[in-house]
Amino acid sequence: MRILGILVCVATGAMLIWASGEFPPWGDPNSPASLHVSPRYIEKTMEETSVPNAVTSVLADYRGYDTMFETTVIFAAGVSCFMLLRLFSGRERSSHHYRHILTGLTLRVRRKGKQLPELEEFEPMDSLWTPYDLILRTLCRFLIPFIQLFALYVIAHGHHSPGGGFQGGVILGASMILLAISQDMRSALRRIRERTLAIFSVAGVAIYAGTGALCLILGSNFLDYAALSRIFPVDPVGARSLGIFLVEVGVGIAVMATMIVIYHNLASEGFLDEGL
Amino acid sequence: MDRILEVVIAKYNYWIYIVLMMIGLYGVIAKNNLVKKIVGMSIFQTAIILFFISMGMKKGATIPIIIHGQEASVRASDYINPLPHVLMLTAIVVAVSTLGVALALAVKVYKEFDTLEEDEILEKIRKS
Amino acid sequence: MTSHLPALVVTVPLLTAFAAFAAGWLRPKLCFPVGLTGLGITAISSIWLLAEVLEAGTVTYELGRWPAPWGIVYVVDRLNGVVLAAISLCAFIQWISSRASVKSQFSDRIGAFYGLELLFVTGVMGITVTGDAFNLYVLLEIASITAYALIAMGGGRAPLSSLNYVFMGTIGACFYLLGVGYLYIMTGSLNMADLASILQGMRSSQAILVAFVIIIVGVWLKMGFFPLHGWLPNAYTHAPWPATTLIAPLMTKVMAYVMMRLVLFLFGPEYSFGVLGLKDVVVWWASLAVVAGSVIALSQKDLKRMITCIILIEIAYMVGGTFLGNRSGTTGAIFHLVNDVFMTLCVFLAVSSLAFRQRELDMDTMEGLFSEMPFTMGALVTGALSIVGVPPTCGFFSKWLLLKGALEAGHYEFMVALILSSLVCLVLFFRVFEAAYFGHGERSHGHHRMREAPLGMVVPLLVVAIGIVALGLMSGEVISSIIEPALPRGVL
Amino acid sequence: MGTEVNSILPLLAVMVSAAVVPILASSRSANVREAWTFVAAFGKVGIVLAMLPHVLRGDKLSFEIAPVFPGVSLAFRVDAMGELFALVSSFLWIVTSAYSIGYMRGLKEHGQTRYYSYFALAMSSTMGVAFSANLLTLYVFYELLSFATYPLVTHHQDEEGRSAGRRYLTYIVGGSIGLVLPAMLVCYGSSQTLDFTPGGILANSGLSRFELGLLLFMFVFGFAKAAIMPFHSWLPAAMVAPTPVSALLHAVAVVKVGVFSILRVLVGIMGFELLLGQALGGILILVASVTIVGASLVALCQDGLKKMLAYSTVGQLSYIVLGASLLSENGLSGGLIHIATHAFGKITLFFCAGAIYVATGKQNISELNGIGRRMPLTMASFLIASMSIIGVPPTAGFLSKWLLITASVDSGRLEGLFVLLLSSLLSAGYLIPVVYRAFFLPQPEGEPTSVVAEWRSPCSIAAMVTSFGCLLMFLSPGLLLGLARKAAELYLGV
Repeated sequence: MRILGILVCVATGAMLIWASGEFPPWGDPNSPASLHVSPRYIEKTMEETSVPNAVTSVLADYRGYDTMFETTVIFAAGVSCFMLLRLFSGRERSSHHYRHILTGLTLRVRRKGKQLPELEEFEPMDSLWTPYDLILRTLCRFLIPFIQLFALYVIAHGHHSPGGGFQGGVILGASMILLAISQDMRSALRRIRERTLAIFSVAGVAIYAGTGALCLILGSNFLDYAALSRIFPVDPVGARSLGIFLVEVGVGIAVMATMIVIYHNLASEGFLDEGL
Repeated sequence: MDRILEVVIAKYNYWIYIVLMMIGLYGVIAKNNLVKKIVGMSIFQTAIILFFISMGMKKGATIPIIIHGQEASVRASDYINPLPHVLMLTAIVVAVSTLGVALALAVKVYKEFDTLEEDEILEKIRKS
Repeated sequence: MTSHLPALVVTVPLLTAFAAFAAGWLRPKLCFPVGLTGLGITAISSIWLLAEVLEAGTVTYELGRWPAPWGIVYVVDRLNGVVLAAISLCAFIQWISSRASVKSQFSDRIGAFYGLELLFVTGVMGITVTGDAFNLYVLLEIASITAYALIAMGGGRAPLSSLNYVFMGTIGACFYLLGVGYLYIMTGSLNMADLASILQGMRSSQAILVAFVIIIVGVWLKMGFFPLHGWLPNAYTHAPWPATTLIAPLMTKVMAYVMMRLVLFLFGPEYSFGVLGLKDVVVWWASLAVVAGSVIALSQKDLKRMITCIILIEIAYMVGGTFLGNRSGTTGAIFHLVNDVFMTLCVFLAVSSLAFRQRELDMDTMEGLFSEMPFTMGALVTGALSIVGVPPTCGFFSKWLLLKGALEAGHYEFMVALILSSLVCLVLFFRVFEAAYFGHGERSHGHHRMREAPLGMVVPLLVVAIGIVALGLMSGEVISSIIEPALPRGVL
Repeated sequence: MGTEVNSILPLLAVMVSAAVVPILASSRSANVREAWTFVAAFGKVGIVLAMLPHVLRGDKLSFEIAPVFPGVSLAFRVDAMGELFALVSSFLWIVTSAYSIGYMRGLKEHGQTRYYSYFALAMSSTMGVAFSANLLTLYVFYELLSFATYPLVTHHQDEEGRSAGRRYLTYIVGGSIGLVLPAMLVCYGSSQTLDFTPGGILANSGLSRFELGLLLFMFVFGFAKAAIMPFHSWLPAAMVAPTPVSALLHAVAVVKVGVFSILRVLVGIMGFELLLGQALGGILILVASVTIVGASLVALCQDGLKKMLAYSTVGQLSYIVLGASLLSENGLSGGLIHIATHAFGKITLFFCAGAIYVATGKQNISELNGIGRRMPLTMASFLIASMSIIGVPPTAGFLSKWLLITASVDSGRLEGLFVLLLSSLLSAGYLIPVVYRAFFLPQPEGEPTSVVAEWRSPCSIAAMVTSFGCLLMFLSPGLLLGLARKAAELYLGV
C-alpha cells in the first residue's frame, strides 16, 4: 500500500507540475482568470447589486445558486451526523455524574437509580470531563454574549466588510459549542433544544430556498432578487441587496444550528447527554 | 539556471499546493489509521483550496470590497479576483461537511470494531 | 410556469426535502406523502421538460437572471432531458416501493432518512441539469454526502464501507474540482458552453490535457470504473435496502452522464477523440474492465453483492461506448445509460422485495421462490434478461448499438468483451433462477413458505418490468428522436 | 407477383396464445385451463387458415410492431414459407393439447398451470419466428422461445431436469448470443438492413469468401436449436421433459424453429446465388451429412425409446439443412416439405412412446416385447410414422425424401444422394426392430396381457390422428407442394 501510495503521488505530482508550466505566475494581473469573467463582478457590483463587497455579491447573488446548495451541503452533513449517530431512548448510559458545587464532591447515579431533582447545589457533569475550573467557566459565561453579538455583526455587515452568513453562523455556533465545552452539554441543550436546532437548521436553508422560490412566484427567475421589489418598497437594485441580506440570515441560522448539531452528536456519540 | 530559478520562484504557489496535495493523497492511500486517513483527506482538500485562492491574487490589488467614495471609477485590476474566494467558501463548507460525516462514520466504525486501525479491522472481519 | 421547469426539477425535491425533514420532527406520518408529492411533481416536470426540449430545442434557464458566463445557467438539451426524465421516474418509483422497508428499519429517524433521500435526488437532478462546471461540483457533493450517510445506515460493516467510499469519493470529487480549477485558470470561465468555445482554441495546451485527465479520472472514481471500483461493491452491499435501491441505479449512472457531458460537449469530440489519441487505449481498458467485472461478479455468492458487481460491468460498457467515438457507440452508450437506470432499478427492487420477506439471500435459501413470489421473480427475470441483453427488453437494443459501434470502429476486443459479459450475466442470473425454480416444496424442511411482497412493492416493480419491455419496443423512436439528435456535431 | 398487404392477422396469430396465458396462469380449475387452451389453439389455426388464401395468391401480409433501428423494425410478414411452418405447428398444437390432457392427467403431473401457460407462450414464440419479416424479429422470438421452453424442459424439477436445463440453455442461448448476434451485426453493418429479401442482402456487401463462410457457420451453428453436430447434445438431454413437450417442442416447434431460421438465413440473408457463386454449398452439405449419418448411427445403439427418437430427430433435421444447401429449387421445397412431413411422423412416434409410458410405464425399447398385442392401434400408428420417417410410400416421408433425392441428383451432388439412401437404411435399422419386437416377439411372462382401452386414451387417439395425417399428406400433397413451390418461387425467382 505504501509503495502504491508513493507511486501514485509521484506520478500525479509530476503530471501536475508538468501542467503548471503553462500557468500564469503568482499574482499576475493579466491571467485569464482575472480578465475573462471576474472583472464584471468588481466593476458592476455596486451598480447591479449595491453591495460593495464583491465576494458577498458574487456569493449570494451572481452565483447565489451555488451558495444555496452549499448551505444545503452543510444541512445534509448535519442531518447525516444526526442520523448516523443519534441514539434514541432505551440506550442510555449506565450512569450519570453530578457534582456538588460547593464542595466539589462527585456523585454517581445509576441509570435505574433515583434521579436527582434539579437542585441549585448540584450540577450535572460529563463523565469524560472532570476538571472544574471556576475562572474558565466564568470567563466563558462572560464572553459568550459578546461572541454572539459579534456574530450578528458579521452576518449583518457582510455587505460592507468581510463576513456574511457563513462566517457569522460559524461564530454563533461556536459560541454555543463553547458553552457546551466550558459547562456541560446538558446545560447547553437546555438553552437550545435538539428539536429547536433541527427546526432552525431546516428553517435556515428553507429561508434561502424560500427566497428563491418567492422570486419565482413573483414571476421572475428563481433567485432573481430583483423581483422582491414588487412586495418590498425598494428599487430592483436595492431589492438585490435586500435579497442578499435575507439569504445571509438564512445561511447564518442554518450554519449555526448545523454546527451545533454536528458537535453534539459527535461529542456525545449520539447520546446527547454528556459531551467531551 | 537563473531562468529555471525564476520560474520556480514566480510560481511557488503551485509547488506548495502540489506538495501539500500529494502529502494528503499519500495519507489517504497509505495510512493505516482511519483518522489519519481523514486528516490526509482534509489536507488534500485544503491544498486545492490554496490553489484556487492563489490564482485569484493580483499583484498590487486589494481585497474585493469597493472602497467607499470610489464607486464611480472602479478598475478591475485594483481589486483581487473575488470569484475564487466565493468558490472556495463553498469548497470549505463542503470540506467541513465531508469531514463531519467522515468523523461520524469513524465513530460508528470504532463502536463496531473497537479500533480504528484498518488492518486490525480487516483481521476482525476475516475472523468473524 | 413552463419556462421555469429547469429550476423546478431541482428546487422541488430540495424544498420537499426540507419539508420532509421538518415533518419528521413535527408529524412523522407526513414524511412519505410529502416526498411522494414532491417527487411526483418532479417527475411530471422533467417529462414535461423533455417534451418541451423535443419540441423547441435546448432550453436555457438563467438562475437569478444573470447571463451565462457570470451567473449559473441550467441548460437542458436532449441528452440531459432524457436522463432527467429517467432519474426522476426512477426516484418516484423507488419512493413508493421503499415505503415498507423504511418504515420497518428507520421508524425513529424517518424524517432524516427521507430528507436525505430527497436531497440525494436533488443532487443527482442538479448534476444532470446544470450547465456550470463548479455548480456541478457542489451538487455532486450533495449527492455524495447524502449517499455516504444513507449507505452507512446498513449496520455492521456498513460504516466502514461507507468510510472507504468517503475517501475514494472525496478524492474523486477533489480531482474533478482541481480539473475545473485548471480549466478556470487557463480560461477564466466556469460555464460549460463558454468553456467549450474557449477550449476550441487551446487544443495543444498541456494544462488542458492534464485537466482532462484528472477530471476524467475523478469522474471514473465516482463511477467505480475498474480499477477504481474498490468502494463500490462493499458500499452498495452493506447499505440498507431502501438506500441501495435509490443510490445504485442513480449515482453511477449520473456520473456516467457527467463523463459523457464533459467528453462530448465540454472538451468536444474532436479534442477528446481526435487530439488526445487516448480513445483506443480507453476502449481497450474498458474491455478489460468488462472482463474484470465479469470475473468479480462470477465469484460472488451473495445475491445482493452479485447484482452490485454487475454495475461494474455496465459502467465499463458506458465508458467503452462513449470512447468508441463513433455515432453508434455513443448513441449506444447514452441509450444504455437510460436503460441501465431502469434495468438496475428493476433488479434491485426485485431483490429488495425478496429481502423484505427473507433476510438472507444466498443460493440455498432461494429454493421454491418462483411459486411463492411469482410476480417478484417475474420482474427479476425481466430485469435480468434485459441486463443479459435479450430482446425485446431495452437492454438488447443498447447493447446492439454498442456492438455495432465496436464493429464499426474495429474494436473487436470490445465486441468480444460485450458478448462474453452477456453470457456471464446469463450464467449469474441463471444460477439464481435455477436455485429458485428447483428445490420445490416438500424437500426443504424447516423452510416456511413465503408470501408475495406487499402490494406497495410489487406494483412499482411490475411497472418497471413492463417499462423495460416497453422501452425496448419503443427504442427505435427513442433513439431516432431523442438520442441521435442529442449527439454533438463532431461525432461521426 | 403478389403485393404487400397491411394486416393485423399475423399479430393476432402470434398473440392469441400469449393472450390466454393470464387466464391459464390464474385459473385453479383444470377444466377451465384446458378449455382455454383449446380455444387458443383453434383460434390460432383459424387465423393461420384465414391467411392461407392470401398467401396462395402470392400476397404478403405484413404488420409492423415498432421501428427499432434505421432500416430494421420489429415486423411480421407472412409468406409461403412462414405460412407452411405456422400451419404445421399450429395444427399440431391442437393435437398436442388433447394429448397433454391425457398425459398430464394420466400421470398426475404437478405444476400443470405452469405447464399450459408456458406451452402457450412457446407457441406464440414459434408463430413469431414463422412470421418474422426480418432477422432481428426472428432473433427476438427465437430467444423468447428458448426461455419459454426452459420451464417445460425442466418440468419435473429434479436433478436430471436441472442438468438437462443447464445444457439446454447453455447451447441454445450461448449459440444465439455468442454466434448469431455478432453475425447479425455484421450483416446489418454491411448492408444496413436485415429484411429477408429474395436474393439475400449480402450480395453487394463486399465480404470475402472466408468471411462469408464464417458468417454462414456462425448462423448454422449459432441456431443451435437445429441441433447440427456438434451442437446437438442438448436435444437428447432435453428428453427428460414430459412427452408432450418432447413431442411438440422437440420434434416440431423448437427444433424446426432452428432449421427454419437457418433456411431463412440461407435464402433471405445470404441468398442462394451468393452461396453458389462462392461455392459454399458443398461444405454445408458436408456438415449436414456428418450429422445425418452420425446421429443415425448413435440412434442405432440407444435403448431408451425417447432417446432414440431424439437422435433420430437430430439426423432428420439435417435433411432439411441438406436440402437447402443443395441450393436449388427442388432442394429448398424438399426441405420445406420435410419440415411438415417429419413433424407429423416424429410427433406420432413421440405420442406413441408417451402412450405406452402412460399405459404401461415402459420407456425402453428392450421392454417393448409384445406390446403390439396390448396396444395394436398405437403400434400401428407407430408403424405408419416409422415408414414415413424412413421414407416409404404411401406415407408423407416419401414425398420429401423423393424431392430431396431428385434435387441432389439434379445438382450433381451424388454424395447427398448417398447420404440420403444410407440414412434411410439406418433409420429403418433403428425403427423397424421396435415394430418387430412389438408385434412378433412374445411378451415376457408375468406381465398383464389385457388389451389397453386405446379408444378412451387421448394419447393413443392423438397418435392415430397424426399418423393419419402422414398418410393424408401423401395422398393429397397439393397444399403442401403449393406452398413450398410458392416459397421457392418467391425467394429464388423461378
